[in-house]
Amino acid sequence: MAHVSTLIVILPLLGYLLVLINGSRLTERQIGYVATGVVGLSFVASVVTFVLLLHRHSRQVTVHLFNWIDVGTLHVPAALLIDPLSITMCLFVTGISALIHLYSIGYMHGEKDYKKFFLYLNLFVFSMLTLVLANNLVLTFVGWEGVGVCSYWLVSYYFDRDSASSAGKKAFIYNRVGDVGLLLAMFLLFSRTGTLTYVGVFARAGSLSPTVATLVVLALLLAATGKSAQIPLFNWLPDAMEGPTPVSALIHAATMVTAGVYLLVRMSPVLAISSSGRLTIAIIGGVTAFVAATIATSQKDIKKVLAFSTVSQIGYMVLAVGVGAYAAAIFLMVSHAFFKALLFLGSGSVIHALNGEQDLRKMGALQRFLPLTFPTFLIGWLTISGVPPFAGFWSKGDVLTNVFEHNKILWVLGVVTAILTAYYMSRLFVLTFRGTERFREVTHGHDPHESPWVMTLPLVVLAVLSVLGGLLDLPWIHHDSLAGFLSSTFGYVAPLHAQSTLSQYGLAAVDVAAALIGLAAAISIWRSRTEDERLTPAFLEHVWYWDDFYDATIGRPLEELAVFSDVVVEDEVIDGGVMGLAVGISRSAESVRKIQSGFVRHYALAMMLGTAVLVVFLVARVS
Amino acid sequence: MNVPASWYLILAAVLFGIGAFGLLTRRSALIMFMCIELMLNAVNLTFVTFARTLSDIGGQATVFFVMVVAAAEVTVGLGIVVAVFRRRSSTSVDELSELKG
Amino acid sequence: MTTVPVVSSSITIPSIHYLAILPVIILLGASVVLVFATALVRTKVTQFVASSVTVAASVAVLVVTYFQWRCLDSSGPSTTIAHAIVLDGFSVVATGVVAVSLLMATLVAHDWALRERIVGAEYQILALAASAGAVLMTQANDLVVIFLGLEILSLGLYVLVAFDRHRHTSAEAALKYFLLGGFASAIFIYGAALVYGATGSTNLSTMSYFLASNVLTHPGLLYAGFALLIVGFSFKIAAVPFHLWSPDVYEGAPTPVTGFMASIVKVGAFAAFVRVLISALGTQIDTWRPILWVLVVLTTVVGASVALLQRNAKRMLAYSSINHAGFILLGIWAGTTRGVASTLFYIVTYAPTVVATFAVVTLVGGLGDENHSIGGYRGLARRQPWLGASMCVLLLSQLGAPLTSGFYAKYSVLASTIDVGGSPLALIALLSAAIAACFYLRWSSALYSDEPVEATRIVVPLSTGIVIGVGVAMTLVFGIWPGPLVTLCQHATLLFTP
Amino acid sequence: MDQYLPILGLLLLGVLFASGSLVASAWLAPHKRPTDAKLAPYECGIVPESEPPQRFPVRFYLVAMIFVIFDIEVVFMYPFAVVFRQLHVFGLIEILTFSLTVFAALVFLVSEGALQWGPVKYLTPGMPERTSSSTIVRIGRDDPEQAA
Repeated sequence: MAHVSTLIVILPLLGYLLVLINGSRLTERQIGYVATGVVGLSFVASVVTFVLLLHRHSRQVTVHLFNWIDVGTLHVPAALLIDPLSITMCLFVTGISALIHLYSIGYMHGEKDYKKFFLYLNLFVFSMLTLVLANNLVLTFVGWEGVGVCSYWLVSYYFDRDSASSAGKKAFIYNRVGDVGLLLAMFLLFSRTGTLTYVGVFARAGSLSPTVATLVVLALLLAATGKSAQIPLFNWLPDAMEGPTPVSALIHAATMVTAGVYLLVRMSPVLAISSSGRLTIAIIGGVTAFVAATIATSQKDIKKVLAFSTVSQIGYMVLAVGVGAYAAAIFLMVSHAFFKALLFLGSGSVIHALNGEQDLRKMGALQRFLPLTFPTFLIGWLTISGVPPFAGFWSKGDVLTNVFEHNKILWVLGVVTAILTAYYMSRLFVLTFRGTERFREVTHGHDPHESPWVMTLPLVVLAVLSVLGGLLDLPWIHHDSLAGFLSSTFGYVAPLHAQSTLSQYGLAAVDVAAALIGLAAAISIWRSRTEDERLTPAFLEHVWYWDDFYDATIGRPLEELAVFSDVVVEDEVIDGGVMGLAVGISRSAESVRKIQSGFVRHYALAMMLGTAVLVVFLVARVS
Repeated sequence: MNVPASWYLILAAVLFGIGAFGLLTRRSALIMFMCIELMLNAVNLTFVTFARTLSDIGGQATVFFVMVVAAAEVTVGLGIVVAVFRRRSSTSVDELSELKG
Repeated sequence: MTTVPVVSSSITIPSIHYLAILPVIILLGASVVLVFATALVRTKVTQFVASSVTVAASVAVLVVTYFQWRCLDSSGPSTTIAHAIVLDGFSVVATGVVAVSLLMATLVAHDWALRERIVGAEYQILALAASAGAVLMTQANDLVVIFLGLEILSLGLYVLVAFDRHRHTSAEAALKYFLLGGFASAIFIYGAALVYGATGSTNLSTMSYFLASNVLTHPGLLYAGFALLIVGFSFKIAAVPFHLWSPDVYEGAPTPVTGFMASIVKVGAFAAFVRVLISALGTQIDTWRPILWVLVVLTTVVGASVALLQRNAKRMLAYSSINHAGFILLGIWAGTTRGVASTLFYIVTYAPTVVATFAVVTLVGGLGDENHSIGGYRGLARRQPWLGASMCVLLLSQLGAPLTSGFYAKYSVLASTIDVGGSPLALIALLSAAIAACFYLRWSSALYSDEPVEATRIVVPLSTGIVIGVGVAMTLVFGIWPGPLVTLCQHATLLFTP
Repeated sequence: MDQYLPILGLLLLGVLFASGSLVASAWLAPHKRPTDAKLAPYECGIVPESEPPQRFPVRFYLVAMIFVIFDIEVVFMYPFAVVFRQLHVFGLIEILTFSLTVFAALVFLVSEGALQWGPVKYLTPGMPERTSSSTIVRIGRDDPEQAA
């Protein structure tokens, strides 16, 4: 088991190295297949590990690789923690990564930096798996930074476009702000518990005072808001759509952005101690879900809509974490990975067909031309809208049920968000596939064509998964499904008040109603129009003027400070000081250097003087 | 007649000092060698004296090693002087100051 | 005067633990074999044969150190030959470092000798003998044995420094080194004699026992003695103000010899220094600490700041090594187990780095070994990315940049200093490192300068290439993953017997 | 402690005198360095291109060096001779090893030609085959490789 689980992590790295070293000798196709193959094998290894874990009595295995850091009392091993949570993450991360790698072979065909793309992608998978499988926070942090930097590279993939390179920088900087949170949490935990391994921290979590626990939770939340694009650090994600679409699907929808949620779930025993911390998490999640959903209703770019939708869905997950429904959060994470990857890849297929056009206003009536993309996208649309019996209905329902028990206000917010979700997705769907043809200008009059099989195969697989994903965790078999499997890894699950079956059905009915209201509204409104100023207010289109707010409150003052530092501090204070110091050192060094005259007798004299001083000093001590 | 051990020690110290003094003041590499030899022999005298006051054979045995080391140093040193002299035709160390700074 | 009875009735031959002295036997044996071969074989012994023998000897020593370590694990540290030689973790690790330095330096010198058309096995004979001296120093448990090791090491190096007959600076450097070295040796052994007089023994264990169980009413003799011992060691490790020989000698010596000397002398001298100060004079820590304090301050600051003014690569590295010596002294100053472990770690990581650095300098020096201005490095990394990047890594390691072994080495000595309340000292050392960073960075950025410079492509011969590669690899591996080596060094000091 | 004061005194004296003389020479010496013309052996005439050769009997030094080393090595024979019966076989092996090492040095010296009197021969580095013996043989025989 140790070997197999090590393989999960090593294989993508191996692929990376293979392509790195042999890249110039391999053809484009070979590079693609090597990169896809290793991730596929990694998925197989995950499955094997999963099966082995199922048959074990103790479902928590630490695979020690080597001692990494031994400094004083800090002992950080490079070790993997295999438990239900990490293996669940592994399964869907490797699985979806393999599909998206396959898709990329077709999508990226003919790109200039084809090799670079797969290098980064493999490195990303390696980092993500490190993040997920690490048995301590430091190693998780390595993975955390690894996925961050891969995301940066991939967002700026078309770095000769200004917008892409600045989007990359934006993503990186927002993430850095979040990283501070993770570091702070690590420092706090280490100073209080003296260890950074998860098992060790959890064992001593009970000794943390509520204040410290709350601080840790807030720091972790900061980290999560950065990586998972939550308020207040959410606006990097839409810009990150500058990257190639497979990247958006893999990193900015399915895997990396859920890392924040994973971290919070992973640290659930610490979360358990701080109820105020959890409430903060829930509020952040709920508000993000709502705000992002409102913004998504007014975007004109197909990928931007999906990006805000991702933010909104992750908001749901964070909300679930906040109310202690960890299993529900993971359930939504997995099913979201299926349908959001599907939607992104579907949109990628559309964009591919339209020669790179992303504007919803220039699409329409594509149903006829994309015989495979259309039905799969349809499934994705229904799933995310929460129409039964697709996966989205079950997972979102699970979250909302849990929220209902804890906080009615947040539940109302969640339901409103659900309506909005159904609304903006339907708008997207209708504008893309129905209505009138508006794309002729982009395609120069030609008919759009369906994508090759490497691109459509992942679509089909993901569509099937979206349909059947609900089976993972049906409400009436919680204990024998995902939730039961995972429950051992959560130190604490918020107590469930036994709910009557009736109220459960009632809640489900509300969910269905919300989905249908949204669908109906969007279809009736957008069937006949493509633009409407009233329905897409500038306030929403400009993301609540969030960027402008940051620009005015943080960006400008910082820039002024930077100018001041550059002109005054740097030139006069620092340069002056350093130069002064340097000149001083050089002068005194010059005089020392004079002793180095080249004459042996001077050297001997210096030695003799030194000896004499030493002897006199010591003899003086005696008397 | 019984000469106190301290006299020997003082003699050794004086010899050592003369050696060190010579090393600092003489210019000829050969004489500087001799000074080093003188210092080593002063050490030998010290060792022997202490060996006697402590009634310990170890100090005397050490003298053998020091002597051999001194001889080996002379040999190597002379070799180097010869190498230098072949180029410079002088054994004055003051002319060797190309390496400095 | 009555005659001293020299003949006792019976002599008990001290027991000899051959495994302990096997490294010295191998190195000296290989040296003697090469002497015979040179003398008896009618044709000159080729460089290939001589280097092979040397490499084989150093590999053999490495294998022996492995068995020594095993032996230590099973039966613990021990002394042998009337307690004159000690076999403990510290000596084993230091011996291993000497062997690695010899191995790497020999490979560099091999290509250098072929380039400079040097015939005969003299270089290898002397290098082997000098290494034997260094190993002896690491194992010595007696001042006289330390002195012998020191002399064997130094005598070999004096000749090696003079090895380049085409440059007269080589002979000049050798004469300077020899005169000052002889002076320092005399001071050292005089110190040993005075300590002998004060404590009644030259054996370190006996001395330590004596000092622990007796209170000296007149410690003047002892203090004068160990002041002189400290001077002797300070000369060897080039601590300011006893450092003046080192820049001249580093510059004058043939470059591979400089690299060899920089690593091996540091290993031997520091190992013996640690043993004398910590295990023999550990009880006198309050007396020698202030001395070391001053030495560290002078050594780090002077080394770093004078290096700023240098334009010659070898001279600059000489001052840089003076700066490093100051850092290594920090670990001894701390005087704790952790300090000793960090000293050992510093030595272990510094030795291969410096050999590899001088390997690059040897290549850049070109035929005649004279092209050593820093200007010669401009744009090296643009012309030859691998060579330039290697040099850059090696320099950054000496600077103490994170992810290189130099970082952890510096960190651990500073940490052990702060542990025992030496924050001001650590701060001064850090400041010196900041000064030193200037010239390391200047040099590294010169490597990547894109000014067009007319330069011929440097051919990297195989074995020198291997040495550079290994040096860089060790620098990076121990930098990214210092754990095992740290554990080894700590383990080595656990076995360290006072 | 009093008895060591002379050491200190002498050390200080040495330091003072040495530094004093250096300082004094710097102060008192005429600051004008002799010009090249003044240093030249002849005030007029041809400028000598190289220093006049001095007598420096290298061979003398060489033999002196060799003598010193062998002379001193023998010092170890005396203590050995005194107690060799008590040392038994171990002592014999020990002294044989020692002798062998010293002998190696001697053989080396002989092979380098250090003990040959006669005209000094310069071994030119870079041309290993061209020693006097090989040169002589090459004149006498046609096959230098075989001779070497």
